[in-house]
Amino acid sequence: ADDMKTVIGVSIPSADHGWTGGLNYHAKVAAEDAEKRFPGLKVVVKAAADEGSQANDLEDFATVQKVNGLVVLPTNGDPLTAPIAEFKKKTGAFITVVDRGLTDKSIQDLYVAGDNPGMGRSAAAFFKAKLNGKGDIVVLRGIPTPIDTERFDAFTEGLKGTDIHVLANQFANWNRDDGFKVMQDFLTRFKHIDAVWAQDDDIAIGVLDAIKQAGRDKEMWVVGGGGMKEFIKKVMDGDAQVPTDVLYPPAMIEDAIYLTAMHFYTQAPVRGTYIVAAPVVTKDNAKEFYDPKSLY
Amino acid sequence: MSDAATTLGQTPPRPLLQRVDLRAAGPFLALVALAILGTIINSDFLEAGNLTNVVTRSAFIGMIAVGGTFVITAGGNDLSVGSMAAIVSGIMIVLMNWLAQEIGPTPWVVVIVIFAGLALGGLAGLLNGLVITLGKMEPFIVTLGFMGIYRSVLTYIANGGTLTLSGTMRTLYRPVFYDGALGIPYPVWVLAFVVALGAVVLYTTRFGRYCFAIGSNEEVARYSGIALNRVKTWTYILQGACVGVACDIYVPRLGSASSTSGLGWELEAITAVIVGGTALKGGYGRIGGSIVGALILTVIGNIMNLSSDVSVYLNGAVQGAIIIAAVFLQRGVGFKR
Amino acid sequence: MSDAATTLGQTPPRPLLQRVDLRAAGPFLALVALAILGTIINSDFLEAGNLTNVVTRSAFIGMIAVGGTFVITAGGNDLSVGSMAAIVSGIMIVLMNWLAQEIGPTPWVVVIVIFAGLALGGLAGLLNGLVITLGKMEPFIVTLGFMGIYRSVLTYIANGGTLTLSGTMRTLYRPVFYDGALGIPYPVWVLAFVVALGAVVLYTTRFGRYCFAIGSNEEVARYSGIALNRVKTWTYILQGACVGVACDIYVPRLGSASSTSGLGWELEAITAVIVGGTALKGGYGRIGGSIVGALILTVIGNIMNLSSDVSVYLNGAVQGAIIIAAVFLQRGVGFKR
Amino acid sequence: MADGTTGADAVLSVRGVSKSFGPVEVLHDVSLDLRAGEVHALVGENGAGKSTLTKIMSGYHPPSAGQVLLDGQPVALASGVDGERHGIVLLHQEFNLAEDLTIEESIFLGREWRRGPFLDKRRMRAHAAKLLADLHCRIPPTARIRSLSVSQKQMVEIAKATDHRARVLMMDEPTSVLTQDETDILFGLVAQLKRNGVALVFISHKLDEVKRIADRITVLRDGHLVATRPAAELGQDEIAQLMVGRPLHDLYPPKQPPAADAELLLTVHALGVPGRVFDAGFALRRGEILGFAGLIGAGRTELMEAIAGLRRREGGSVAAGAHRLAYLTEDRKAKGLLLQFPSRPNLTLSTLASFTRGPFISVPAEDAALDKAIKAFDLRIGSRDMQVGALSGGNQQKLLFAKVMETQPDIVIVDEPTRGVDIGTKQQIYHFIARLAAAGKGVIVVSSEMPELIGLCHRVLVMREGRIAGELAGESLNEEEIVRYATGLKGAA
Ligand SMILES: Nc1ncnc2c1ncn2[C@@H]1O[C@H](COP(=O)(O)OP(=O)(O)OP(=O)(O)O)[C@@H](O)[C@H]1O
Ligand SMILES: Nc1ncnc2c1ncn2[C@@H]1O[C@H](COP(=O)(O)OP(=O)(O)OP(=O)(O)O)[C@@H](O)[C@H]1O
Ligand SMILES: [Mg+2]
Ligand SMILES: [Mg+2]
Repeated sequence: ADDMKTVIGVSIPSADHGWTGGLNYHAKVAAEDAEKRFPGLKVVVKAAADEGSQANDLEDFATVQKVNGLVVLPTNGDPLTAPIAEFKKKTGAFITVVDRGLTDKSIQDLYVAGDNPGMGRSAAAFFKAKLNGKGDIVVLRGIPTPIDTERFDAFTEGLKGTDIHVLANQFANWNRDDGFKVMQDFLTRFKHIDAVWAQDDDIAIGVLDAIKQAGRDKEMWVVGGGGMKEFIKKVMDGDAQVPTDVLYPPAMIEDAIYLTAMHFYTQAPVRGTYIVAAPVVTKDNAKEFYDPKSLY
Repeated sequence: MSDAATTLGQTPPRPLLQRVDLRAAGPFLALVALAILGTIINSDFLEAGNLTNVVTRSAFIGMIAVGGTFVITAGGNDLSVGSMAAIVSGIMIVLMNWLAQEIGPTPWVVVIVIFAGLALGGLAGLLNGLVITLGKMEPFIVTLGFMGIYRSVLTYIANGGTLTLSGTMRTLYRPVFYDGALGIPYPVWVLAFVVALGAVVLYTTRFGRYCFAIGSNEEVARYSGIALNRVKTWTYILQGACVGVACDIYVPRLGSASSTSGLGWELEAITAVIVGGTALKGGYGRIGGSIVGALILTVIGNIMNLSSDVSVYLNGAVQGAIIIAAVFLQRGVGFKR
Repeated sequence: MSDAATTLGQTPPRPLLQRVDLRAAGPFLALVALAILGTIINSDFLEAGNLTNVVTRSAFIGMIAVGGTFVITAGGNDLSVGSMAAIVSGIMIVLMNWLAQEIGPTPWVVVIVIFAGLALGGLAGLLNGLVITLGKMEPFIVTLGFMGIYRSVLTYIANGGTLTLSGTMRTLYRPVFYDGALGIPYPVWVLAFVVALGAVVLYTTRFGRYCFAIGSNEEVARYSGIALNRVKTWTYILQGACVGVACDIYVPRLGSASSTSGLGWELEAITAVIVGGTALKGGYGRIGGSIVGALILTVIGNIMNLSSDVSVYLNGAVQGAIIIAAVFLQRGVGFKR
Repeated sequence: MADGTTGADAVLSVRGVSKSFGPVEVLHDVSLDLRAGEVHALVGENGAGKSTLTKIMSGYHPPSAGQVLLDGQPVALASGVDGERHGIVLLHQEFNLAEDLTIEESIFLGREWRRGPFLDKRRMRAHAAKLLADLHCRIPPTARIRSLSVSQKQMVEIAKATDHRARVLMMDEPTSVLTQDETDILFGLVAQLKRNGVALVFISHKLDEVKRIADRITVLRDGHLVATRPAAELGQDEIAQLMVGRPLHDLYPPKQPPAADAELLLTVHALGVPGRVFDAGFALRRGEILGFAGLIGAGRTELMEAIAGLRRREGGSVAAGAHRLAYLTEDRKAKGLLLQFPSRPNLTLSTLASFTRGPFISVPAEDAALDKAIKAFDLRIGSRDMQVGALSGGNQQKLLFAKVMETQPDIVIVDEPTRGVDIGTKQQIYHFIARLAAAGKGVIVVSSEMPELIGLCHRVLVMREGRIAGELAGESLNEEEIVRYATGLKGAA
């Protein structure tokens, strides 16, 4: 029915590092594509710098854009629970939550789940296997936020009972420059490092450059995270320094947008939890995940 | 009083009052222009619901900007307000959860915590003020330092995660942000009260006058027997108290605090104050202007959301351009040379 | 032979020369104290490799702070430098990739792009300067606006992602950051050159003298026949050019630019300038101090990474506290009252 | 050395007071008594220590040695505010006003009247208006200090100082920026205070004023008290000789008016400044010294600033050909000198281009210029590194004069050129101006000192309410005629 006008609001964090940059890109692409595919559909994408402005965007979705469906990737799950509940109360719209869980799960109609602790666990499992349960590693973390803490805690938990020592961990703000600086200092401080968990591909890029500069490429390998195409390529090519990457695709927002649109345009029941696969990329399966055209 | 020449042949002073009025009116005109722009882009802009949202949303920055007006008028600066908001909110939440356990989740807990927020803010301000005045240091540096300290301590308390209000307290406290009286949300009432109080203090008390004097010329103020350190410290305490009140209505909105709470508020608050016509170098301050400045910033964000013509990536560019244009507009009106 | 009371000539005397010297020496002493602290915490601090890293790392903020010293000395302020670095880097990368395709990946492309970086920075500075002087607007507001504009435009160009140098260009350009002469990395040479040039311009030329005069008292400068707008605009052009040079060595480091490039550099640069002893309100500027300020900031970060005693969550707090302490130390030395 | 003590019934005294700034002692062992109901004049060359002495007596400076006695008892005044609490009020030589405040705010700063917790603005405003009215000064109390001329600022300072109900009131060159009329008003006020038993100190370089008002006169030279005598015993020449240490002849150089057909250097036609100056026209010839007289706010400063291109003008034209024009501002603190900087950069600021070698400033060349200026204008700057703000008022003025002369102008406009300058240096400046004119330059002198205009100028224009009301030269150039035009008794209004 083309007289029916459906508006889906998409609220995501603004592009303040590589991963969110990819997220913004995929949201934009999916929005345009979905509008083409579903006649009468309008998708409005808004990016917010912090939880406060994301709450503002939700209010505006309700008041002025009058959306029927909401796809939200909360900057932070806890504080956005209340504004999303408020939004639901006001509009009765269909709500899809992506990646970061709300405190009150009853608000959401659909949950497209990324798995932050899972990311830490997979990485830990990989380290355990590759190092044979013994070695010295350093960890570079993101920004002090709940997501980062969940990943880090799961990672340390996963290493419990092994002889793998985390020599130090430090924030590198999901940022190449900081990855470079922190790694430089770790290299000064530790004369022997077996491996690095950089948690994020942006950080890993800086880390690799720092290692190269110090001429210690042979000594250690690096695990990033996210699924940036350069990294998948390196894994695919069998780069000894980059044995793996833990996938955490920002493209999950696309699935969320399509699923939400389908709720309005098809009879299929779209509800419940939809888990985005977050597999470990290895030399063998890398081809499946490599998309040279991807922006991230 | 201001007319024609007399005994000593003083020529009439240029319409001084008029000039001052224009300077004060500038921000209002810019706000009106923005409102017209908003209405053109999307007529929903003028809907009561939207306007209420906009004003409610301006409450946090608005209140902080009231405090900032004192600090800046007196020649200081406070970069720590955003982090201060984070730590005050965090401690309020911890306190509330603890009290709810100790004495049960009663409305009294809410009342106690509201006052605690005010006190905590004031205390943090006092700390800023004392270090600045007793240490004889540049406010920029001191408050920059505390900006790092406050946020970091919150992250530590929250263990890198989020501090969240327990369910019942959440329900009890929630209305403070979401409900209202006479059809006007409480945050707007609180904002109005803070603005009125701020205006009274700045314009009609000795303390307010001393802020102007110190900001204009510290030496003169000293030679007039004004206790510089005390007055300056009080501006920071006021600033802190305003942050505390902002937290009182911020906490029930999101019910939680994390290391990203209040991020960037310092820049927004200073921008609101300056857009409102207060002189960055001190000596001239406008409470009303600061609020209008906060509204202008919110309206810009709101307009960005009302239109879908601009690529999300260019949001920042459009906002930047509008801020410059708004200030240019008001300067054009106020300061003809 | 006295400190003169700025306004009234009434405060008790203080040996002027001595004070100025101490004021200039303060930041150096703070740096030395930090270095001692660093060595105590981890003796690796004094390793040649680490010291080289620290100085190289300070190059970006250091150069930008040199430009900032001019702007701030002349009573202005530039909040746009971080975003400017992002957009200049971005355009340099796009240009380099394009040229590599058009005329082939030769070293000439690197040379062209290096000059393009300088020119782009200067141009952005010119834009800042013209809007500020011709629009008669508060530099804070104008550069805040451009801060949003520049970064946003980069995000748009990069489509929200990252702009990356093509492989061959990366290899050609890489040595500019990673290699060196006489055992000293090129970035350090460039930094030294920029600092020396900055010091010569600020202390020994007419333009430099005018910066001090304008920052000290704009009216006096105007009545002395100084072309205020021209001089002020030039300070922003210089600031932009410094950002351009910083980009020239920033781009080869990681070979990419994204919306996070240069994030927060404005605050770091201003902090470096102020920690270095330049007066935030203008009229007194120290090039050497600004560099030392930049070094102090880097050393603080370095020390945090070299020690393991502090919870990572408290990093920010320790950094904040050290900045305050460093400034207190130098003020304590320089400004005994 | 002589001392100024009398023993009996002194309200405020100093005994053996010395003062050093760093290694330099600027006051040496001065003793002095101030008596109730008496005007005590302090005179001396620029930098003799007059201001420093009053600052010590009022608590702004602690003495390095010696004592301050109040009613015969030693007091240690902690600050100026402390002094005011004891009833000792100092009217500073330099303004002590914050530019952003209004007149009312300035007058009451630090001692505001309140009703409950609130400022009683209505009452304060009314009181401020009354104080101004007492001084025949009709500026609204809500006007900002920034918008006032220097003379108006001075009147505000006087209003503020006299409102303190002081026992001792010290006025440091209150009349240097006042015209004859305002000076008369001030003297009326002084007479009244005297009757009320206030002890007054009066500092001035205008010796006729000193003679007129003082009961006793103390002369300072190089920080030493040279003499304290009843005013009646001293003539002006004698005072001058005591001050300078040598007899003074020929204060004004002989007049050499230009030929009637001398080349026109500057022609101003129908010039206006919005709200301040209307339809001003005149011409200046080579070799001419043209004076401008008028009362406060007559618009002389605005007219000159408009001619110099420092102020927006409205209509009219200014034709100066290719001649270089320089303007010496009346407001040395706000517009003339960078107070935080030493003398050298101040001297060369407007002519820096001629002190550069290649792109660089030549410090030796600047130093040489400073040496020359020190000689030419008898500058006493102590150390060369001393900030200009610490110079004595007169020396600041001389430095400013030297700075403007550095531009080697063909046309020079000097606005209140001898403000606060001692009589010996005045003579030097007058002769300097005459030499300029003799060398074929054109000089415009704006001054509120009528003797100066009469003694120096070939021709004087009188301004009133923004218009040129009349022209005087030769025989008709005398005080009565000037006053007649200035007050509107004569000429077009
Ligand atoms: N704060 C200060 N620091 C250093 N020297 C000072 C200071 N104040 C005054 N002096 C010096 O003390 C001497 C006396 O200055 P003072 O201002 O008392 O002179 P004065 O008699 O008032 O001169 P004038 O007639 O020019 O006002 C001068 O040489 C002056 O440079
Ligand atoms: N809006 C205003 N309100 C009050 N005063 C003003 C205003 N605008 C200007 N004035 C001041 O009034 C003064 C008018 O006179 P001006 O100084 O030109 O006269 P003058 O003849 O040079 O006399 P003098 O310099 O002795 O005051 C100006 O200096 C100006 O600063
Ligand atoms: Mg004096
Ligand atoms: Mg005048």
